[in-house]
Amino acid sequence: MARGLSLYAEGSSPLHRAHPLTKATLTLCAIGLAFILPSWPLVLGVGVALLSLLAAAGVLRRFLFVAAGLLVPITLLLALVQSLANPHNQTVILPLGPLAVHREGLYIGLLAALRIADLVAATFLFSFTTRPADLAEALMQRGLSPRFGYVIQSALQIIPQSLETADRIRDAQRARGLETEGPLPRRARAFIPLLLPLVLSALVATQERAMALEVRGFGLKVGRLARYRIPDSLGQRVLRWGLALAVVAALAARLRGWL
Amino acid sequence: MAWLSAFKFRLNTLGIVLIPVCIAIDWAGHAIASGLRLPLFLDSIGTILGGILAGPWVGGLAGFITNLISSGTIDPIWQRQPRGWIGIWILCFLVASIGSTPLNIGLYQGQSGIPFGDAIYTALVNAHFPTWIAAYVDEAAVDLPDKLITALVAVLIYQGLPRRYRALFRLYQPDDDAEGERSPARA
Amino acid sequence: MTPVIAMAAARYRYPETDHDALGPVDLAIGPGEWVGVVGPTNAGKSTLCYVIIGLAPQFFGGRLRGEVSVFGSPTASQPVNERSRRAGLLFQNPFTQLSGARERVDEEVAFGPEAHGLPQAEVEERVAEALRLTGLQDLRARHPLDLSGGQLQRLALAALLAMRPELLLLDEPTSQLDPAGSRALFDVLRGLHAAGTTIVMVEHRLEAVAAMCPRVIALGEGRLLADGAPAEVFNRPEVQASAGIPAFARLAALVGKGPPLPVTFESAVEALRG
Amino acid sequence: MAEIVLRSVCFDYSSAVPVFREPGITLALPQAAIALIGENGAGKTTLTKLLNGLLRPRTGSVVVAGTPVAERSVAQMAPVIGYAFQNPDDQLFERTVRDEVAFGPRVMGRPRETVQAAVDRALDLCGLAGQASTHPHDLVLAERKWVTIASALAADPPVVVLDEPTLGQDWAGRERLRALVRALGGQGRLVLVVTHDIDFVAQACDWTVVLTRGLVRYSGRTALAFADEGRMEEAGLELPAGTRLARALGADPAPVGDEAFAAWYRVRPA
Repeated sequence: MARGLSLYAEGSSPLHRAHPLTKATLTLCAIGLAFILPSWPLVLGVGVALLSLLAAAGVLRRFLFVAAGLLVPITLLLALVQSLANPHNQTVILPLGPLAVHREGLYIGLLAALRIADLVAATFLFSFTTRPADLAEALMQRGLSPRFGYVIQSALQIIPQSLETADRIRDAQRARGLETEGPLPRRARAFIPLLLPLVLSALVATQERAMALEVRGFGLKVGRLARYRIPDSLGQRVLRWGLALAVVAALAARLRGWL
Repeated sequence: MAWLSAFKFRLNTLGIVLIPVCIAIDWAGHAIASGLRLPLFLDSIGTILGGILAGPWVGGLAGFITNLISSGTIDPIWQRQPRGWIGIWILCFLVASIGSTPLNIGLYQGQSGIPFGDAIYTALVNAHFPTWIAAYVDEAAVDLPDKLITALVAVLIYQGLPRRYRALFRLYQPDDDAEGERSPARA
Repeated sequence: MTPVIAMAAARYRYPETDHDALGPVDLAIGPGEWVGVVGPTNAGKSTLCYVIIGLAPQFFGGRLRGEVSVFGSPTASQPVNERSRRAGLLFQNPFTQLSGARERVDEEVAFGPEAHGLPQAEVEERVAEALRLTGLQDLRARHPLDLSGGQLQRLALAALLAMRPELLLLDEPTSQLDPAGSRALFDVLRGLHAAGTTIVMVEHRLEAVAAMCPRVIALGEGRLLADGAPAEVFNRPEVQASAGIPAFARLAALVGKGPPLPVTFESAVEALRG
Repeated sequence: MAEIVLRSVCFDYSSAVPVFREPGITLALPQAAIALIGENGAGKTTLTKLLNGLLRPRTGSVVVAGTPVAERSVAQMAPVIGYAFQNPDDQLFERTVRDEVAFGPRVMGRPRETVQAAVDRALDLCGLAGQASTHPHDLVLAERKWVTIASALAADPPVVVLDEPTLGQDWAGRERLRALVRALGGQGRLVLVVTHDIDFVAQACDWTVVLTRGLVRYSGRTALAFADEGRMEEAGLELPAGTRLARALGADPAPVGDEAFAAWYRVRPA
C-alpha cells in the first residue's frame, strides 16, 4: 500500500539513480523549452524525448495510464474554447449558430495542449523516479534549512493520512445518522460535520507532535550532518549546466526571432 | 503601525508542524467537497485557518506549498474582527484571481479550465474584449463564490475552536513579548 | 546519591486557569528507580511528566513555582530539546508522536540522533541498538504506518532510546494498546530497568503497576496522596477511593481477606490459599 | 427474541483476502450485554460495520432489531443501532458537549423536546452532566470517549455498539462503564462491546462471542467462554483475573466473574 503522497516507483534505471537535482533541472528545463519553443514540431520533439526517457525508466505505461485522465479533458476544453474564441481567429472551418470553429484557434488550442502534455510528462518523469526523501535530503545538503526539509517531507506523508481520516470520519458521522447523499442543500450541510472533526483532531495531533519533536531534540541549533551521501558525478553536473544553457539559448533565439 | 510586526519572520516547532497540517486540511477539504459533489473547490480552508491561527508565515507557506493562494498577507489580529473577515474574502479572492490569471494565460491561453468560467471567457473574447480581461473574469467568476465560502468556513471553524487551541498556536500576540499567559491547555 | 528528579514545593498552573494543576509536590527519585504513577483522570499525572521534562511551562506557558531539577539542573534553565540528550518522554498516542516525515522505521528512529547532529556512524549504531532493544529489527524497512498499534508504540520508544536517555518518562504508554501490545512494551521496559534506566511510568492498569514497579506514587487533584511500595500504597483507603484497587486485591476483599490486601497475582494466590 | 441475526454472511475487502469466507458467518444474538472478542485482524470491526451497512456483505443477510440492513442506508440505520467508535476524534465537532450529543437525534429529525430529554438522560448516564457546556476538545481523551458513548445513547437505539470502550479509562471510568453496560443489557437492549479487556468481559457481559480468523469459535454464556484454554490462546486472550486466580487455587472448571468467584471460594474443597 502506498503510504506517502508520492508517485515514486521502485526501479534501478539510470534515471532512478541520477542525482535528484539533475532530475529537477531536467524537468524544469524541459518545461521551459516546451513553452519557449514556438512551433509544434519542436514542442512535440520535447514530448517525444520525455516519452523515451519515461520508457527508459520503465514507467511509460504507468504514465500513459495516469496522464490520459488528466490530459484528455484539458485538450478538449482548450481546443473547443480557443477554436470558438481567440483574437487570432479568421478562418471558419465549421459554423455553429452564433459561434464558429476557427482554424487558427484550433491550432493555438492544440499547441497549448501539447505544451501542457510536455509539462505533465516532465513532472511525472521526476516524481516517478525520485524518492521525496532523497530530494529533501539533496536540498538540505545544498543548504535548505532542516525545518523546511521537515515541512516538505511531512506534507507528503500527512496528506494521504488525512484522506484516510476523512474516510473514517464519514463512516462515523453516517453511523450517527448524517446523510451524505441526496439533494445539494443536504449534501452541503454535511460538509462541516465531515470536515470539522478532521480539523480538530489535526490540531490535537499537531500539539502532541510538536511536543514529541521537542522531546526528540528537534530544532536544536547544531550543525546538521548529511544523513547519507547522494551520488553525483561530473557528467551529471555537465548535463545540468548544459540543460540550463540550452534553455537560455532557446530563449535568446526566440527573442531574437531566429526560431 | 504595530500590525506590521506580524510579518517579522518567526516559526517555532508548533508553527513548523502546523504547516503540513494546514496543507493536509486544504486537501481534505477539497476531497470532502468533491466526495459530496459540491460545485466548489473549498481547497484553501487549511491555508486560511493556518493564517488566522498562527499568522502570515504559517498560512503563507502552507498556501505556497499547496500551490494555492496565500492568506499570508493579512495581520492575524486584524483577522479576528468581523470587518476583517470580509477583508479575508476580498483578499483571498484578489490574490487567487490575480495570481491565477497570468498562469492561465501562460498555460491555458487564458482559460480557467472550469466549463462555467470558460463559457464566460468565450463570450467575452467574441465580444472583442482583450484576452487578459476575459481571462481574469473567467478566473474571477470561479473564485469569487468559492473564496467567499472558503473564507466563511475557515472563520466559522476558527470561532468554533476551543480557546486553548486558538491560544496555543498564536505566534503573534497583541502584547507580543508578554511572558506567561501563552496558552491554556489541560493534561 | 544525587536524585535524578528533585521537586520541592513544586506547583504548576496552566495559563488562563485559576487553580494549580499540580502541587505542591515534594518528590525525589533516585537513579535506576522504576516508579509507577497512578491516579484518576485529571489528577495531574500528565502534568507531572510535562513539568519534569520541561514542556510545562516552556511549551504551554503558565506558571511554575517551587523547585524542579532534573540531573541537578533546574528545568527552567534548559530548553526541552537540549534536555532530550538525557531524558525522554513517551506519550499516550503512538501515532501522533512519530515525526510524520519519515518513510521507514529505521529512518524514524534516526530522526532524534540526527537532530542532535551526531555523526552518521554513531547514528547508525544507535538506531541498531534501539531497534534491538525494542525488538523491531525485522521491521526496520517497513513504513511506520504499516505497524500495529503496539509496534508503533515500541517504535516511538525506540526513537527515544536512540538518544540513550538515562531518564524515561512514560505517560499512559499502553492506554491505546491491546494486551499483547502492552505485554511487549512492558517486556522492553523490564530490560531497560535491569540495565539501569530510571523510569517514571503513568499507568491505569493497576495490576501491571503492582507487578512491575517497586515504588508507586498516587496523585489526586494534583497532590501526592501516597508514595511507597505497591502493597502499601494500594492498601491506603484514599488511594483505593481515587486511583482504584488492583483486580487481585478486589477479589481478595470480596472473599473477606485482608487487610492488608494482596495486590499481585502471586501474593493473592498465597493469601487465598490459607 | 434475537436482536441481531446474520445468515451465511460472506465478506471480503478484496477478493484476494476474504474476511468471512464460505459458508459465511451465521450468528444470532439475544438482547443482552454481549462481548465480541478475538485477536487483531479476526474480523471484529468488519462484523460491526456490517451491522449498519458501512460495509455490505457479498452474500447472506443481516437483520438488526427486525430491520433488514440491506434495505436501508447507513444513516437510516442510525435510529436502530448506535455506535461509539474507538477514536472519539473521528466524530467530535460541535462547540459544546450538549450539542455534540444532540447531533444524532437532531439529524434524525426528532422533535426538540424529545432530543432535550434524551440528551439529558445520556449525559447523566455517562457522568457528563457537569460538563454539558464544555467544548468537547477541552476534555481529555477518556472523557471525550464518554461523549461518543453518550452520543450513541442519545438516539435511544435498541442496539448499541461500543468499540474498545475501556481503553484509556481510569478505574472510576471502568466502574461506570461496567454499570452502564450491565444496565443497558438489563433494559432489554443489545449492547455489543468489542474489546480486548477480558476482565471487563468477565465483569460486565452475560454473553460472549469469540471470533478467530473470520470464524465464530464460540457464542454463548460468558461463564463457559473461557473453559477451552486452547481457544483463548488462539484468540490471543488472557484469562480474567478471577478465573486465573481460581485456577491457580485448583478450581476446575474455574469460575468467571466476581460473584462466581466468591461463590466458588466459599464452597471450595480445602
